[in-house]
Amino acid sequence: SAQESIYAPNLSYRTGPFAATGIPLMNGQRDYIMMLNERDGGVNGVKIDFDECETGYSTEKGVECYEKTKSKAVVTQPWSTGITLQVLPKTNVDKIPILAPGYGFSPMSDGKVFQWAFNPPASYWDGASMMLNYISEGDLDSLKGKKVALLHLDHPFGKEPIPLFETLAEKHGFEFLPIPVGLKEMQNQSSQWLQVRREKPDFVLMWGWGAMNAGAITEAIKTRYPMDQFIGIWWSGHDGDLQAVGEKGKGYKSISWSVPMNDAPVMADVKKYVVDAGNSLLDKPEDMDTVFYQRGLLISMILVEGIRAAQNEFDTKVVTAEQLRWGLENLKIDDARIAELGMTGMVAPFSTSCADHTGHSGAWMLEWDGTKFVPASDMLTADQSVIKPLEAAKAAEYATANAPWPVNEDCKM
Amino acid sequence: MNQPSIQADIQAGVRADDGIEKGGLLLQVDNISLSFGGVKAISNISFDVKKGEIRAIIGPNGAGKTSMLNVINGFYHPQEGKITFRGKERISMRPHEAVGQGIARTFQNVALFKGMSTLDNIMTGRSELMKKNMFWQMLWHGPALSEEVEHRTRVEDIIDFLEIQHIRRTPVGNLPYGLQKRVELGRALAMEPSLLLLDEPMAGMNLEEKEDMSRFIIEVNQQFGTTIALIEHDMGVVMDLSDRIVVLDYGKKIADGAPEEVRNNQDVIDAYLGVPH
Amino acid sequence: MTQAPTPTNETKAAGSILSVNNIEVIYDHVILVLKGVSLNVEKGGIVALLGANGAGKTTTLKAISNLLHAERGEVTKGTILFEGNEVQSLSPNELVRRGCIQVMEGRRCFGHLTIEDNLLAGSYTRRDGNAAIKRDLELVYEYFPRLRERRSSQAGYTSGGEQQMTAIGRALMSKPKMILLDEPSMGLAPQLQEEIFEIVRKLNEQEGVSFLLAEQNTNIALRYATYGYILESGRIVLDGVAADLRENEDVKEFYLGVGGEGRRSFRDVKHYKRRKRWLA
Amino acid sequence: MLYRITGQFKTNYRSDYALFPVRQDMFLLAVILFFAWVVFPLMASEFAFQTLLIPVLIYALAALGLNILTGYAGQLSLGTGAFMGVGAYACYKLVTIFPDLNLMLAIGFSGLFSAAIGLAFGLPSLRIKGFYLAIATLAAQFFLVWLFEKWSWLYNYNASGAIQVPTIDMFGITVSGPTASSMVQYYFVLFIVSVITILAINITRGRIGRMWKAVRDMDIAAELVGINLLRAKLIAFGVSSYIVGVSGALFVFLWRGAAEPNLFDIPLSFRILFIAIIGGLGSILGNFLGAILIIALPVILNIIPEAFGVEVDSSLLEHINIMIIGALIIAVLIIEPHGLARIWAVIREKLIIWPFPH
Amino acid sequence: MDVLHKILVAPFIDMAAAPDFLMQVLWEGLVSGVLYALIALGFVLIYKSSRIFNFAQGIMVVFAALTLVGLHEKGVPALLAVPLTLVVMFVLAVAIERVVLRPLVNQPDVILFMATIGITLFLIGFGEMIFGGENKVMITEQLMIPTGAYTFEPFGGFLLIEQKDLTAVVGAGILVLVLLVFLNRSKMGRAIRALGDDHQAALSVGISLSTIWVLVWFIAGIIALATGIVWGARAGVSFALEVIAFKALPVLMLGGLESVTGAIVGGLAIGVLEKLFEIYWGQPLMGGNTETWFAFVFALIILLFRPQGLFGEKIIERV
Ligand SMILES: Nc1ncnc2c1ncn2[C@@H]1O[C@H](COP(=O)(O)OP(=O)(O)OP(=O)(O)O)[C@@H](O)[C@H]1O
Ligand SMILES: Nc1ncnc2c1ncn2[C@@H]1O[C@H](COP(=O)(O)OP(=O)(O)OP(=O)(O)O)[C@@H](O)[C@H]1O
Ligand SMILES: [Mg+2]
Ligand SMILES: [Mg+2]
Repeated sequence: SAQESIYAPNLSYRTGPFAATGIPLMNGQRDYIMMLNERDGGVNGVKIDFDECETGYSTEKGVECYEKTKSKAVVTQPWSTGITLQVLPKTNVDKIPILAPGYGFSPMSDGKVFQWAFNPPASYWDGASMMLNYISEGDLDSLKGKKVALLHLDHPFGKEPIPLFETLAEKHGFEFLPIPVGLKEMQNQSSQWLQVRREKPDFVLMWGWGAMNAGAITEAIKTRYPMDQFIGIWWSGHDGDLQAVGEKGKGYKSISWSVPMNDAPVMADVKKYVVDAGNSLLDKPEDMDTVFYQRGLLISMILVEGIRAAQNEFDTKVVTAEQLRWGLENLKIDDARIAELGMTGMVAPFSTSCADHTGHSGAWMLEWDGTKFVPASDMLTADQSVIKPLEAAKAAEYATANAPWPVNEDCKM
Repeated sequence: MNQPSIQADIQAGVRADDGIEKGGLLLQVDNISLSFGGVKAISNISFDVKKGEIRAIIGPNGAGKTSMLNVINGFYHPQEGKITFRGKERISMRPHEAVGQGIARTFQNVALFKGMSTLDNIMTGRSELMKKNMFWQMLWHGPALSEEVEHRTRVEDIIDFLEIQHIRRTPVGNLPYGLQKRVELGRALAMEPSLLLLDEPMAGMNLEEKEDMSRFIIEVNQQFGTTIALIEHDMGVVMDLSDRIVVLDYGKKIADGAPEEVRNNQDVIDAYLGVPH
Repeated sequence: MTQAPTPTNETKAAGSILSVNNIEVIYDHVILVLKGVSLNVEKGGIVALLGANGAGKTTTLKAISNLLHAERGEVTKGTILFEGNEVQSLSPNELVRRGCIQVMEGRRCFGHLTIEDNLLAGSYTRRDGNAAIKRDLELVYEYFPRLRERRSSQAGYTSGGEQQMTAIGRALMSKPKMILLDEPSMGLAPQLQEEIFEIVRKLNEQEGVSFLLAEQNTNIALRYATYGYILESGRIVLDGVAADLRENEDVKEFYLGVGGEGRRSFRDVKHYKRRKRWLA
Repeated sequence: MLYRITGQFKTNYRSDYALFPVRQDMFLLAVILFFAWVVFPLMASEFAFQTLLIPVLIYALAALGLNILTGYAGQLSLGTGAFMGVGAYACYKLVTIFPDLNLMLAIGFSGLFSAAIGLAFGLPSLRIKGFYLAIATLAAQFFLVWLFEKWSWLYNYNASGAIQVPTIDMFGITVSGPTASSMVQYYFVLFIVSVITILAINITRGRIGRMWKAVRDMDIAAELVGINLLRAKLIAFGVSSYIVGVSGALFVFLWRGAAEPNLFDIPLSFRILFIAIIGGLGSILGNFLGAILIIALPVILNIIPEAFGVEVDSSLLEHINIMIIGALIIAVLIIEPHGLARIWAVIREKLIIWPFPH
Repeated sequence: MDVLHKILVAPFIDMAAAPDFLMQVLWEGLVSGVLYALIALGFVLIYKSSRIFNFAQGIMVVFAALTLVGLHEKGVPALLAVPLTLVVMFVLAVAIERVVLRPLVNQPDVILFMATIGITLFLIGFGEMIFGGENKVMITEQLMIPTGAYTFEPFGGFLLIEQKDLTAVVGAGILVLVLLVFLNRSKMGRAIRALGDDHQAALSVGISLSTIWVLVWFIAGIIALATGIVWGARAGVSFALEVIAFKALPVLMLGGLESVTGAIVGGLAIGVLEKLFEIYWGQPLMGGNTETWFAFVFALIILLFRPQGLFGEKIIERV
């Protein structure tokens, strides 16, 4: 019945210029919840009312969705850095948690300052650090004198890792070269790749989204940039982007905190309860076997685990937004839990706390083998000794710039 | 509504202080030549306009009459020659400067502001006479309103004079052609010019309307002393109204003089009239 | 509703090429301009449509050639027959193809095209080959030698009169059966005005082209026309054979400018309100 | 005869220049103002404030600015969004450099910056006309947005490149920032919008307004009746950009709370252009009608299915929404190219002569 | 001094130092230019024939490409999908003429411009509903467009020319020639130009607006398909492609709104110059990404000297 459900909306974008990357993610998120509702009757017997509010990746529409849903919702899943930034200050007042798995503002990790924001399991800075660890084989000093380019969307999302790269470049003596791609140039990046050809960076790291990914990979192939020196962030590891180039993209890598496991038990359940039952929005069942779809499942998993934790803690069925905040702050996704969820190998274990809203999980390199992404490394971890202080500094900066900003002083590190 | 006192009003407004006696030289056009690419629209033409007269310019189509007016009010810049207006010689000037000196005109292809009402069209003629700046305009109540009312009074007089009260608020774009011409005359009069240039003011009018128009022209000329230069193809009108006529033929001047002389000039008959009028 | 003496009302005389029956035209959904106009053009006739400014002459012509809807006007009542067929549902170009073309008021040349291209644009609907078109082009140049001189200038830069000639020539190029002429003499030198009407007569006699002309120069119009209608405020108030109209006292007074004692001088017009109207 | 105007004679020109010479218009306006100032604030929910009332007012103001330039002075501009950005960034810099500055003043000043830049980009308008000018305004659009992105001083060297509105109090009441109440923000916006609207009405009906319209309708003729084209156009650019700049500052400070550079990109400019054109070029009222249609309608369309308990796939709903808006734009243009304001005028005409059809 | 050196001298030293790279930059600029020119062509054609500034050209590109790929996905062989797509574009042209243009004949330019934005929105919604928002792969190989590359080694460096770029250049060239002949040599061409000057007068001399508009929009549809294929081959087919419409605008401004030649010359000039500027000035000195505005600012400067663009029709000013 209506009051026996938990309203968890998603600010989705299945339309607009970034729809291509949005759709598989949204499908995954939706199907996981559908599966739980079918298989288990929801979470601890309470169905989750999963609802999509379409934003088309527009910040304005996003805010409208936030306003529309905030009175009933237990969570806001903003799905764009722009929307995240916009609703961030409002959540303090509206007391509603933001869940932005693997995106948003990296300092959100600092739960003292960003009490209502969560970006588990890993932030962009984690991603950046892991990429550098990977290319330097764990020894960043070996990068000394090398040149690392960052091909990024000229947009808050793309600029996000720059502070970390700058810090590390200075510390370890490698040269850092940001190469911005304008929103209107995503389709035609020949200038950027001419720059790559001229500057001859030893590595090109990419913070790309939507049509930018495919554009970059095509140009990289054309410029004959060695694919094994070209690595994208997790949002640049979409099967659809690589299918266009197929074989020629072989060797391209993307760091990812999720690994596709087509034969994982959870996949079987989703297939059985949702896809085969005709309740999925997927075009064709094979689309289940993609990185983004399965990452979508994991994202919903994180939300559901938060709800579960809150239910247990507060001994209630229908949790409130504030209770969910506690849940998201006390996630314990260890190997055992992952196995129970039927997701072994799909995600690295992590846990959150009041001081750490990210969890800083590990991640893997996925490599394009010509037809699909396959894992190509052991689990990598980020260098928290650099990230933590930077997070604290930037979070404090944010809090002072936006004073008076409520800070949770009770929170111990 | 105020009783129209056109005479007093418009007369007061005429920038009459040019120190030129009636019959004195108001405008002198010397050896003007104008060509566009290969087309020689005007070649070496001189004539003058005396204060207070009605001067007609006639000639076959494409003779350069309109171009001549365009030269006089600064829209075209002749390659050669000079123009002396009210004793001041000028080389080249922007049209709005010519207006500032007291030259107003109407156009052959009606050039009204189509989206505006008759009243507003005529009021624009007074733009340069209104002085209150943007600040007052925004406040409106106070000096700007007073100024507006003062000029509105003048404009209403012109409207009464031209007998176009009934279309005061109509957008001019949809008015019949003849009325548009009348509004255009109103706009030119609102500028309180000392020289009024009329380009085919009666084209597209029937007899009755031509008579009305003639009446307005004569009245403006006689009662307010406005000097008028006019282009017209209706010989009846031209011969009846004008004091002197200059005849152009493909850029050249072929005759200049009183109506009777021109009427019987063989060159003019050959080039233009066809039959004696 | 109109009691005006319109003998042609509802007539579809065998010899008529165009007949307009009791049409009503509204602009912009609210402005009623024609209030029941009927007129008739005999095959091979020259009919003059006279009337003051704003009487609705242009509107009538546009209603016939179906150009109203581009100005947010519509015919709300009545019928228009060209060669016996209803034409209201035809597109303007179909009408031209059938032989009825309009010369619009105010010249309306294609400014960026040369004079020659303007003329050739008039032959758009013709299917009788380039040679015939070429011949007619020469003919137009013969009518208007000035145009030949200016054939390669952009029409937008030519003088008012030159544009008027171009507009008329352009219509001739379509080889029409019937021409709707809106103020053909406007802006033309006196000599040319006569010439235009001579051309009208010639086409009428030699090629059998019919004419409906809205003209302010009543004098000339009635000399060349066979029949005339007088339009006042959207109603036909008087019609008759041209020769009769010329003798009508009212027409003489208001349209021809000849009172009892011959032609009035424009200087002598007195400031008096003399707006006598037929429909008082 | 609801709208009987016969019998309302004006005995002098001064009363003819009253804001609303017709009594019924005055009454209607009073009703609207009563709703705007009293009824809506009392009834509106947080959602209504944030997604309907405040944005409609701000967008209407931006459209009003554009309308002065495009509808009155006839200079088509596609760069409105960027000028809103100038206002927003200027205001951000002002309040961060002078934290004690009254927000109302700060917003007033920020308009000056966008007016100055508007003047600079208006200079070419003397030579460049029509669509060429429209595309040229895109140069402003793209250059400015690029600058917002690259010039980190503008956003105080934030890592994200976005600006976040600080909490600002005025007379002890919080007017901006996350804790400001929607009702306060609404009144703040309503006040500024009302004042500017009145000033705009005044300026458009006087000498300057006529000069603009003359330039719009036929610029050669305008020059030949003595109007200095450059000055008239520059005033239009200045006034228009001022209003647009103010609306940009309101947009960020009183509504959105944060902004990233590409918020001010071309879609924003276009949305404002829609409002101005659908509402009616050369009309003040139209901007408000247009804003209601373009801003409020999609919001309402979005909640309709829900209100009826119909489950519609959100992306399908969005697709249909976009199609409806597109079709609506075309439909309004076909029914009345002069926009909603003219539709209202025609209705009013009909009411005046009612019950007669003509 | 240092600044001046960086602006005025250093870039040229860079150019001379690596001539093979310069050649590559020029070639890339040229190819981009051709792509811009293709979109601009669609605009020009419609503008010329009706003074409609057709904002929908961008979405028509997307629509055409999606239809082509969509049909192919449904199992239609590539070479049959092309004519079928053309049929769809024809139907679209007819629909636009019937529903939008015909009722708006003789309206002011802004209104028609606005209507095309309405069309754009409608097509975005409609297209996404039918084709979905996912990225699709252009069927380059199936269309028998070569995908290899030629490499050269000038000055001891290397220069890479992709065959599909070369195909695009050649294809665009042919398209332009055909268009030029059509516009300047045919009766239809004259009618199109007449229509652009005055809708009503054109109607009055019997030019059929409907026929011409359908024809012109159909040709614009063909151009859109061609554009969609070459752009799609570069970057995949998705709705993000729609923004490329903006790249055509400075080209139009520079070349002149109603000139086919202008579209080509403008496209090439902008393609090459913006690339040179970005590589040698923008990236080293201004933080890069200057391509978003360079073309506009450049065209604006040219317009100050020639308000109608390089090849546009002069605005007639006469009273
Ligand atoms: N597009 C329009 N919208 C509204 N009213 C119009 C429109 N066109 C004409 N009218 C009105 O219709 C009436 C008749 O105009 P029309 O142009 O037919 O007159 P006319 O007899 O041709 O006059 P003229 O001799 O001046 O050309 C006029 O009162 C005019 O204001
Ligand atoms: N701006 C221009 N560019 C090119 N040619 C022009 C321009 N203005 C006028 N002409 C040409 O100069 C000649 C004279 O034109 P003008 O308009 O002065 O003639 P007009 O005497 O007024 O004739 P009409 O009685 O027909 O109006 C014409 O042949 C015309 O084509
Ligand atoms: Mg002339
Ligand atoms: Mg007429």
